[in-house]
Amino acid sequence: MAKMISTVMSNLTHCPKTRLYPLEERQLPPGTRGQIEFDMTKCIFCSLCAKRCPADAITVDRKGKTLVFNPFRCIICESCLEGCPKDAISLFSHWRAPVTALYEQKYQPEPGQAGD
Amino acid sequence: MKVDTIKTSPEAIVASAQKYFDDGCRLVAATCVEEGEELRVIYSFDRELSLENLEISTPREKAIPSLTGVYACAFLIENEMKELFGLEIDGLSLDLGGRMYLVDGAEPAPMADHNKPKAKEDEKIG
Amino acid sequence: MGRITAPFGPQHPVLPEPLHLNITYEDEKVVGLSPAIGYVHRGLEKTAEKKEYPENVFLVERVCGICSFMHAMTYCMGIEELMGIEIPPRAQYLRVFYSEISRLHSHLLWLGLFADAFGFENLFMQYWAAREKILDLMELTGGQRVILSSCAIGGIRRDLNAEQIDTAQGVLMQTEEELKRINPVMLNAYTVKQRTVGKGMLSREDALLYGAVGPMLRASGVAQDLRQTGYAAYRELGFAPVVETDGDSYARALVRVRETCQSIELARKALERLPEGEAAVKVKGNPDGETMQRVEQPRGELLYYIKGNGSKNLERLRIRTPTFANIPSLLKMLPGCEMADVPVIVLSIDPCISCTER
Amino acid sequence: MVKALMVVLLVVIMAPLLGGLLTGIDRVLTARMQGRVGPPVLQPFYDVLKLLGKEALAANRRQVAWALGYLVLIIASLALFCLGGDLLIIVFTMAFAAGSFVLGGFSVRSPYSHIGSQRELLQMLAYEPVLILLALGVYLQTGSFMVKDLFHQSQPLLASMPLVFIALLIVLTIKIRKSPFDLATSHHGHQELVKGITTEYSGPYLALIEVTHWYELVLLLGLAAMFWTHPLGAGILLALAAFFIEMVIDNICARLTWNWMIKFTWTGGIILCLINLGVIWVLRAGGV
Repeated sequence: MAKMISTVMSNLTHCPKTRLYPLEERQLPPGTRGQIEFDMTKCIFCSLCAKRCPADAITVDRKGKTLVFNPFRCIICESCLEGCPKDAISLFSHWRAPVTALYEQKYQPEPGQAGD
Repeated sequence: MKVDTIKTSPEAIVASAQKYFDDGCRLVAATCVEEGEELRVIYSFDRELSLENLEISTPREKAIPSLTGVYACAFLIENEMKELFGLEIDGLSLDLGGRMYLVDGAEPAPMADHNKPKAKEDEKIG
Repeated sequence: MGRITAPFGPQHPVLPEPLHLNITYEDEKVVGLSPAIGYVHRGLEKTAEKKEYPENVFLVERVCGICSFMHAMTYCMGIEELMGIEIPPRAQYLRVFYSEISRLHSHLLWLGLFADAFGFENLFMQYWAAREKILDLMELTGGQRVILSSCAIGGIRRDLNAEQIDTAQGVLMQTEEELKRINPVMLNAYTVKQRTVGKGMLSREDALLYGAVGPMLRASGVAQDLRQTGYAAYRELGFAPVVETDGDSYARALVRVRETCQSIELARKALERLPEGEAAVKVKGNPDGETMQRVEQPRGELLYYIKGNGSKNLERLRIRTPTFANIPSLLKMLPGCEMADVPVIVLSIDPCISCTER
Repeated sequence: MVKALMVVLLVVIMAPLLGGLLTGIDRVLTARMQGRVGPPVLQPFYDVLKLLGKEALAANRRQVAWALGYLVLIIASLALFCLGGDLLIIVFTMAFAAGSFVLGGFSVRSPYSHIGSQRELLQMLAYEPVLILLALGVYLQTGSFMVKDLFHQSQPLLASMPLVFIALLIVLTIKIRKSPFDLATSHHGHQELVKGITTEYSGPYLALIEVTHWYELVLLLGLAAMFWTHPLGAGILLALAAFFIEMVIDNICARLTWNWMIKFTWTGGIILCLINLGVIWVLRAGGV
């Protein structure tokens, strides 16, 4: 009981341990698996990422040279990163605002690069 | 590689389990595996941290006796096998009536259609 | 007072998991109950047969959010045995490290929830504040707070560098200090003892009869902890299980409190003795044959049965989670107890219904 | 007469504002004691405003009637208190108010509500004797049950009735629903009873109950302030100190069971009161 009173008092006189989410941003450690991003200048549409994705979040159209990524299926396991032969996929970890509708991200080769 | 098991018959399983119980062993799990037309049930017992397995094979239609008389905890495991594989079990102490995982109108024995041709399965999903 | 039937769950404030108990009370005493689960059955065992075996690592991680690393590890151990892969010693030690911080975070989570179950909100907050540090450590080392995804077939995907090891040692030491401040409240406070001592008795015989596992079994006086079998690097690190003999809710809390201290010690030892070298080996081929793997999870013994057929897909994957084994003992303990003790007793088995239903 | 009406009007308007503010402060301080940031101080008002904006759905009409009865009776006892009325009548009006609340809980069919109501009854059983002994003590000390006569005292009541004050702290813990006695509604915890006696109230009716709790809080703190009437500022400080002690107790205790509560209040609370009253009686007999 006495231990608890001292805990209560020290909490009362110190800063709270929680923070006001999402008003205060948290510093994420390097290497946090946040979300993935495709670099279309490097992508060769080999579809290895789609093959390795356990959640089937990536679909690659090899002929049409398009890549569709569904961020809501993605489980951020890094499998695609490891599978990519051209290092075209990278991680980033910004805070993503909540959304009210699902969407897919379409990637197409940058103009003039046409997936060399 | 195979799991070490002692093969026995469905008729003798209760007596063998009783022996394990008398030795102070714990019932860890029962695993149902479908092999062709037969269902294989592996009962795992823990004896001082080593695993000992009893194995029985039974045609799907034939009921096997329940272990609930020996190990009270077996009812949950047996209900699960019954529901997911359609294995008939005699003498369950608490029968959840196929409503442990499944809901009304669900396809019976969802785990059991394992050996059906792949194409048919894809059709069902689509 | 007459008989009253009140549901406990499937949505109940004390247990945000879909366990449904229909409890009949007479003068606030439990006289009858009927259980129902199955609200979140996801058919993961079946899904695993359709995915390729390396993808299943991420699938089994999602059997349970709290002990996700250990699910992945058990699965990987099974596949490695089937394919005859010898993983490097560094990976063995890292697996111990990740297992122990997972256990630590799971136990701290439980201790908090347990405090909440008997209405001690402040203690709940203190434990969760301590747990937050461990989650940050997991994010630093594995990349995410809960689902680590750091285990892979053949070893560990993310090796630790010297700086991370230093930080981890520091965090673990801090947590140890923090727990020295909080634990005595859980163990000695008068009001807490009033609510836990003698509640939910499970004798040694009943524990075996009802197939209890993990801290439940150890609180009833059975010295059984699968880490004694020495998987991963536990053999080299030395290990003795924590045992209590009273078999009540207090004994279970005590077992878990002592295990948190033990986990900190083991995790630190694993980091200290971390061998140099690679953390993973390349994997080729497909698993064939069948195997059974058992691992000690925070909640108790976990069993994986894996059967492969030489192709990329498995033929059968069976997961027996610890809560599944502890539910029969829960049904044994509840009748005859007071209404106020129901949440305490339900919590004392550390229920994880989502694991149970896979 | 006009002056009395003015006082009543003031009480009806000011008490909930004060009560809500105190509740807000309670929530912030409790959060800080737990190491959290906590809600804004005005959060209780936001909550009630939001509840008022919801659809008015009641399980049945009796339930609403009992909730209104609870509110009216609490306001009546508070008004009586502020007018310096008879302490015994105040205590009994409070008991009636609580009775109305209990009947509201019984008027619906939810098992949680029923169990909560039963527990509320047990709580009344536990604290009513202490309140009556408190009134008796005031009579022994001042020769009158009237609250206004306390203001003629030269010496604060706390000096002669310290043990009764401690017993009042126990009553406060029960009445403002703090651990270890938060049994009937599970105000913070919700663990066993979901929301106990108030489970079946929603929207504006729940807001009504909330506001009634604010009135009740002011009344209870008024009872604590009564122990130091001269100057009144000291009494208010005393009441606030009592409120702070309640918060600390809430944060260092687990919730206990109803059997423990009865045992504790009947042995601890009542014995404290009786000893104190005995001492007063002996002193007065010796003095006379």
